Amino acid sequence: MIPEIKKEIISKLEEEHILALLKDGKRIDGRGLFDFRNIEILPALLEKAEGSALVRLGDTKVLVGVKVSMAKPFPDTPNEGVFVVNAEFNPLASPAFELGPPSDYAIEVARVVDRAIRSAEMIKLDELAIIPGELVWMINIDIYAIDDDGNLIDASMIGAVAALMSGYLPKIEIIDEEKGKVEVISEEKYPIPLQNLPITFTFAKIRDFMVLDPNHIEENIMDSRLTIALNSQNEICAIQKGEGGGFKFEDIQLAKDIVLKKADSIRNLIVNQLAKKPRGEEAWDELRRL
Amino acid sequence: MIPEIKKEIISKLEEEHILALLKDGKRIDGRGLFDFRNIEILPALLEKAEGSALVRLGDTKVLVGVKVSMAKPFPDTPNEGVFVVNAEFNPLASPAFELGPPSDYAIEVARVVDRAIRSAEMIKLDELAIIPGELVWMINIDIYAIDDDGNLIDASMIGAVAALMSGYLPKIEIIDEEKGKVEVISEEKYPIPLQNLPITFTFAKIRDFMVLDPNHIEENIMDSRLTIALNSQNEICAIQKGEGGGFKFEDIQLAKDIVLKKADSIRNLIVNQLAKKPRGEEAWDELRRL
Amino acid sequence: MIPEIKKEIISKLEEEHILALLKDGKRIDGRGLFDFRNIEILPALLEKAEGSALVRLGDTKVLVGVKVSMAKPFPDTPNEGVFVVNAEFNPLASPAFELGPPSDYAIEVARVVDRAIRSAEMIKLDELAIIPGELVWMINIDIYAIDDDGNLIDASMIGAVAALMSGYLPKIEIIDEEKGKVEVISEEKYPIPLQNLPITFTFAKIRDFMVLDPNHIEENIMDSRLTIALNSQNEICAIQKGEGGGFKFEDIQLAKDIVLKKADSIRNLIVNQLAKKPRGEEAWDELRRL
Amino acid sequence: MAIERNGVILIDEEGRRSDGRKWDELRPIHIKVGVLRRADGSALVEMGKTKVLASVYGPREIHPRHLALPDKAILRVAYRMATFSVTERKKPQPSRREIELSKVIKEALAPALILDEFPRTAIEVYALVLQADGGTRVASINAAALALADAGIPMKDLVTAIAVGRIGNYIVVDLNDLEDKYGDADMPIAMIPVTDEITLLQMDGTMTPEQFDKCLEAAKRAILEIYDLQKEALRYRYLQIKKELMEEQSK
Amino acid sequence: MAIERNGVILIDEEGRRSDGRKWDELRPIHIKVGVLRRADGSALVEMGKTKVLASVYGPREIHPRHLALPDKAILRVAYRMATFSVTERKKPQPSRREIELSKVIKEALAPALILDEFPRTAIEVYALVLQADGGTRVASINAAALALADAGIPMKDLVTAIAVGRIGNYIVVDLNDLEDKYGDADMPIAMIPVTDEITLLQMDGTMTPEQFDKCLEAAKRAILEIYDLQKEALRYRYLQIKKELMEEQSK
Amino acid sequence: MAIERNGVILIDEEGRRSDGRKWDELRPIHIKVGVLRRADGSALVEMGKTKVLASVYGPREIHPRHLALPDKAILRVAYRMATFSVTERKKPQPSRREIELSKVIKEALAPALILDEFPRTAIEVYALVLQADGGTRVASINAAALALADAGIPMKDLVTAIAVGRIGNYIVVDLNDLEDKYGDADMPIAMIPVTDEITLLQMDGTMTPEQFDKCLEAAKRAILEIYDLQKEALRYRYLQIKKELMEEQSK
Repeated sequence: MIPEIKKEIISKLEEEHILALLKDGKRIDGRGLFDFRNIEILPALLEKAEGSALVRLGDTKVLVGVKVSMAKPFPDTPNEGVFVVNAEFNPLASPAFELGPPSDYAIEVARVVDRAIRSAEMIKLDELAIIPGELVWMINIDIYAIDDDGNLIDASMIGAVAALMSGYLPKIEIIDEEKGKVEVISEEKYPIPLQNLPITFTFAKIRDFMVLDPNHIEENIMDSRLTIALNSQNEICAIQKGEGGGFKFEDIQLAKDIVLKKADSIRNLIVNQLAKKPRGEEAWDELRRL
Repeated sequence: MIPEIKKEIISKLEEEHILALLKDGKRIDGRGLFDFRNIEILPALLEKAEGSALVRLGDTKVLVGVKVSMAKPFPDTPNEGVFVVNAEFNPLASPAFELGPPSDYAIEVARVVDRAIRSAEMIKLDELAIIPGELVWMINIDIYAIDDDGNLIDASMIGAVAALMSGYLPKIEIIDEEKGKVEVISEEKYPIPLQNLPITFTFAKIRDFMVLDPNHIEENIMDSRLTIALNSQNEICAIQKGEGGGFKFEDIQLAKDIVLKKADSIRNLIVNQLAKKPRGEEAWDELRRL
Repeated sequence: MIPEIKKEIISKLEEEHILALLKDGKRIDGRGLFDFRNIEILPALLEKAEGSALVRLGDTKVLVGVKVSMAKPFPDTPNEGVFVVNAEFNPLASPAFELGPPSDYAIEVARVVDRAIRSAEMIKLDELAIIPGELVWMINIDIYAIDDDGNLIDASMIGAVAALMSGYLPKIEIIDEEKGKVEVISEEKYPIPLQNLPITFTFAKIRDFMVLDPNHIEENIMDSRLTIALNSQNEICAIQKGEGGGFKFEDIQLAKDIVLKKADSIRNLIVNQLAKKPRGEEAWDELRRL
Repeated sequence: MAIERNGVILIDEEGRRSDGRKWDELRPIHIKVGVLRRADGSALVEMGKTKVLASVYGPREIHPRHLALPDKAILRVAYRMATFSVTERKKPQPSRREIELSKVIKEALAPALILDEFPRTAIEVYALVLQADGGTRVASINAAALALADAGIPMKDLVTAIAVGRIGNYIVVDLNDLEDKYGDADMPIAMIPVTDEITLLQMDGTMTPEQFDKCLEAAKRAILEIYDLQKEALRYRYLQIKKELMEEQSK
Repeated sequence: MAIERNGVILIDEEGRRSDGRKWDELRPIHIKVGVLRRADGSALVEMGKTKVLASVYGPREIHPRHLALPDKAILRVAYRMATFSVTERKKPQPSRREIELSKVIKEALAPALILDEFPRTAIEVYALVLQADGGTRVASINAAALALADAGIPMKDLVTAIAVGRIGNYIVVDLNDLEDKYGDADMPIAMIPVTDEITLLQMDGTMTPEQFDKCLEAAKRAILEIYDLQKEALRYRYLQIKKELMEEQSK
Repeated sequence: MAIERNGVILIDEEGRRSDGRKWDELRPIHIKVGVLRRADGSALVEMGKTKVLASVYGPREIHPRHLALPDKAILRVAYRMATFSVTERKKPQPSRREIELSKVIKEALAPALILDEFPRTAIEVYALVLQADGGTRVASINAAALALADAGIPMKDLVTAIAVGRIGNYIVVDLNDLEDKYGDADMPIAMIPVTDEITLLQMDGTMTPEQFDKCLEAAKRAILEIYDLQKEALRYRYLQIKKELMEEQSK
């Protein structure tokens, strides 16, 4: 059976303090109920990954790397590329994480990010065929939790889209179509073909209160979790309810309304940071100052 | 090291009661020492499996599915098909079963069923070649324990042969023998080529008594277990002694005699049920009434 | 996380006895500080392995088998054969060993042996190509600990080189270079192409004392371990420090000096034993007398 | 106008679905509680060709013990598909999908359970998909809730689940496999009918906010329909037990 | 009339087997007890070219502890083949065959052990096949029984095992690999000689009931032969220990 | 005379290395302590393009409990490479190399720790290589030692590590990936600077005894250089904490 996710023990006093604040519409870190923490993106900071991004969401940090390689297509989609999302939530990021195969939580987060990207058709998979039916690009999106101060889902989502948007494919030449031989023209590269920018919003329900972007103390006392993903057209492109509590219909309506209100600004923020932030070793200069 | 199979605790009183009955040649469920429980077979009840059977042996229930696919033959038998027997004894069926990789008990049962089918040459493997040396039919026989009220071996064996006998192969056309390309002609199908009908008989030894087809309470207090398989010619085609006790020579002679006496009627029962029972969704109608 | 290697409890008294002896330059088994225990090699004693050796180092016993097979080369070395060293330290050899995947200790030993063979370029990998780019010889060197009375590293190293030196490759004929088809000409064989003979020397540091070839009681109280490998030119070709203590610079210099002094005699001993020892079933005659 | 996806007509010109149903029509549902002898509780749920069997054990001892909680029982759920439940044989080892669904099914059931009556124990649910034709997770929830009730685990209420979705402009209820694969959105939902709480909510594909609202409404109606069938099956089970007990006493 | 299978002559015109033996002739058997220093008990058994080494540890503490039994020791057995014991390299991970054989070997040994003297402990047996030429499970049982005795585990008696089989109308004893692979039936048996109990019995291939009876008889004779060799090896081991002890005392 | 290996010029005619460094020149090193919020201690170490993040937890409870030691804490270390830290994607499952390096890194750190202050507990170190360009194990040791200090684990001193090696007749310090792969010898070393103890020493490739001595000397000099950077980073961290505390008090 799947083990329970370990929760840290939050003192009864601290819990009551948080609840008292919530009653006044306040949060322990001073935010409003539906404010995101500060979002900071350092894209393309890794040299050996074809795409990468370090995302800070408050004190939560996630590093996402994109690796591309050539692979056989799936038999039912012979002319489409393939992408795989994987999340590694290891002890680096939290005392609650363990070594070993991915926990059910890590698998859940990876699959939510995967579904949002897939439903939004963010990646133009049909432009990833190299030799139709024989060889296609395979894109591995690996999410590493670095510091879990809550809401790894949204941080992972931003990291995944930022890593894809900062990523590239190497230029290749087909040597022998029959035998499926190709050659990489090193140095030359072009962007990963993308057409949408899905984002997620994760809410925590704590007793009768809803908050957006919970930090890890809030996560420790939350009853349930709701993630809504929107594509660039502001259509809902993925939903995931998590944790062992429930939501009322009104909760979900409220969440939906907030999400629709905030989507454009978050999407702009991502695009702007990707445009203006330093890359490569210079990103590390910035990182050291953080 | 391999963990011990967990046995349930049967009260000392219940054990003494069973032993007292056995002394009078009686069993707790009213059967004679060498009676099988009621056998009920629902064949071909699953739509996505090429063969299937639900077997009830008293309250013991086993569901067996046969899936066929195309595979490369083994290098040493290039013109023969392949079959694999696998048993999943999961917590559905018994509080003693656990999640995870198959227990040594599940592996043992699968291998006994495999040996009986193989030794009896039930499946005509040489008729399963598609392109000799290149492509053959692979038959997966998967046994799921559904409710373990004892004697999973015989229930699994009946389930496996019934699923095979109710099963089919899709008709295929060879498109390109060189490249090993074939096409399935959907809708058209023909029976899996079979030539024998092996059956097993499992005995429990409880102190000085032998009983056939033990229920799970008897299994919990048995000292050892003996399974004898017979092919259609009533030759012995597999034997398996199990559990941590021993058998006397006379015990084995007795078991052999009983088996030879009962084989034909059990084999007839299987053939008859396969002939008369409803299939597909109608089988479920019957199942719901059980 | 990786579990600690279990150490046996050595009584405080025994430990003090060993330390008192060491102060006088003596060891519990009567050896001098830098003496190897008796080395005995029975090569080529296994019929189904292409190479094999049983090594006794005092009461430590290791059995190494070499299996050769044909495989695809690595893409970056298309014209070179491949070798893999694996160590199985199972409960046969020691109460401290457990079933299951290789422990970190077994992996460490296998990798040290691998590095010494690789750095010394013992195996002429470029002579192991069969069809360049398509098919090469793959050599599996499997080390089984049989009885761990200490210093499995040096015993494993001697076993690996002896098994390789006693080993052979079957003669093959290329049937179809295009399709990569070859045929084994049974009976005909030739030696594995080798060009060097690496050996290792393992020291234990116990408080302020250094000893060569520690037995298992010494290993149980040692603070740290140092292995130095030399190739036939008496160049250092691998080093491994192990266990949770440290070495002074002088310790390492001392070890280096001893190693350089002893290398030739150990190498001769291996060569001599390989030349004079019985093989096959006769090796077993000798083994039974040991 | 018919709606076609990947060469399959999902909605025909009369607005009928691939299996002839109307947009909000459920497949034939069969429910039987107490189908297994050895489990503490069990149920078989059939939603059309989707067939799921669930069993429950507990409250019982936990291994390893450090997973136990001092103030309540833990709930463990495993959702598995039989190797032969799908067209291509599934490998017996749990896939990432099965692991995720085990988690969300657990979290869909947990809010209905009163877990603090049995501290330091585990309640274990196992759901096996015998045949998959869309909606296996919601059928598993419907079966598991009944198996929990059958096992006598104290609950606020049952949990009831349904998948709704979108095909073009059509909202459809109780998706079959074809609709799940080729439709435009799929949204499984579970609720505790008596408290009106949503305990499972997932979605993939795309929906406008308006379509989403329609889906929620349609789901709620379907859930109440299924809830009645669940209660009926439970009542039948209790009558059966009562009959058996009376027969035993009269012996 | 010679008997040929897959191009191999298993029985020649004079009724001799592929390695020249008569139908009921054992291969040369070598047994040595106490061959390992670190194990609590050990034995090397060679039956022709089949060579097996067994070691025993215990009674000792069990991990994880909930596997312990309050009234007796548990027996754990692992049977493994060395990667190089067979023609094609075996992968080190245990195969299903190795897992099954570990189980039946355990159940063949258990009836001879007096396990209730050491409650809450484990007795662990490890058998490694160094070279496989048929009969590895029976050689493992013969070795393991001696290793248990060498470790001082209280036993009713040794356990002794042999494989018998059928080639055409011939009953053959102590099958080698060729006979095992191409013969018509293979039946490994283990007994506790002193109580006449059969503790392992497996079969594959086919036999008439009459052939089966003949096999049982032949097996029993062979087992008594091997039992004598086992006892002799144990006696030799005890003499050796006694000698060592006396040498130590005389120092 | 330039030195070329596999078509790569490792040492040019002026004795400069592939990245322009002199034989004993370190790459730019950046160290930051206390970079993670949730870990008890953490550090980021960059040695050129090699970037490693280390976190420390503990002392804390051990599971399973029988691994605990009655007289001291146990140290557990996991060294892992991010899948995207290397040119070809690494699979997430730990390789044999990662398991060996976890072991030797643990044994490099252990001698500096005072473990007997926390019996029955575990101190856990996790090092993740974000980008690999040679010297990942020594960067991991440098980072882990600082993370341990940051976590307040009592230590005799830091541990400091460097890789030295040989290219032809040149001894080179702080090897990059090219030098590691194509050079003639690679020797990672760790020391406790204050006690002059060597706690990690590995080597592959070949060296004469004289070259080995020169490597040791060069390593020692480099280690003292890095040690200063480590201490400076720790000092900076303490000032930062002090500042934060004062700011908090003045609120």
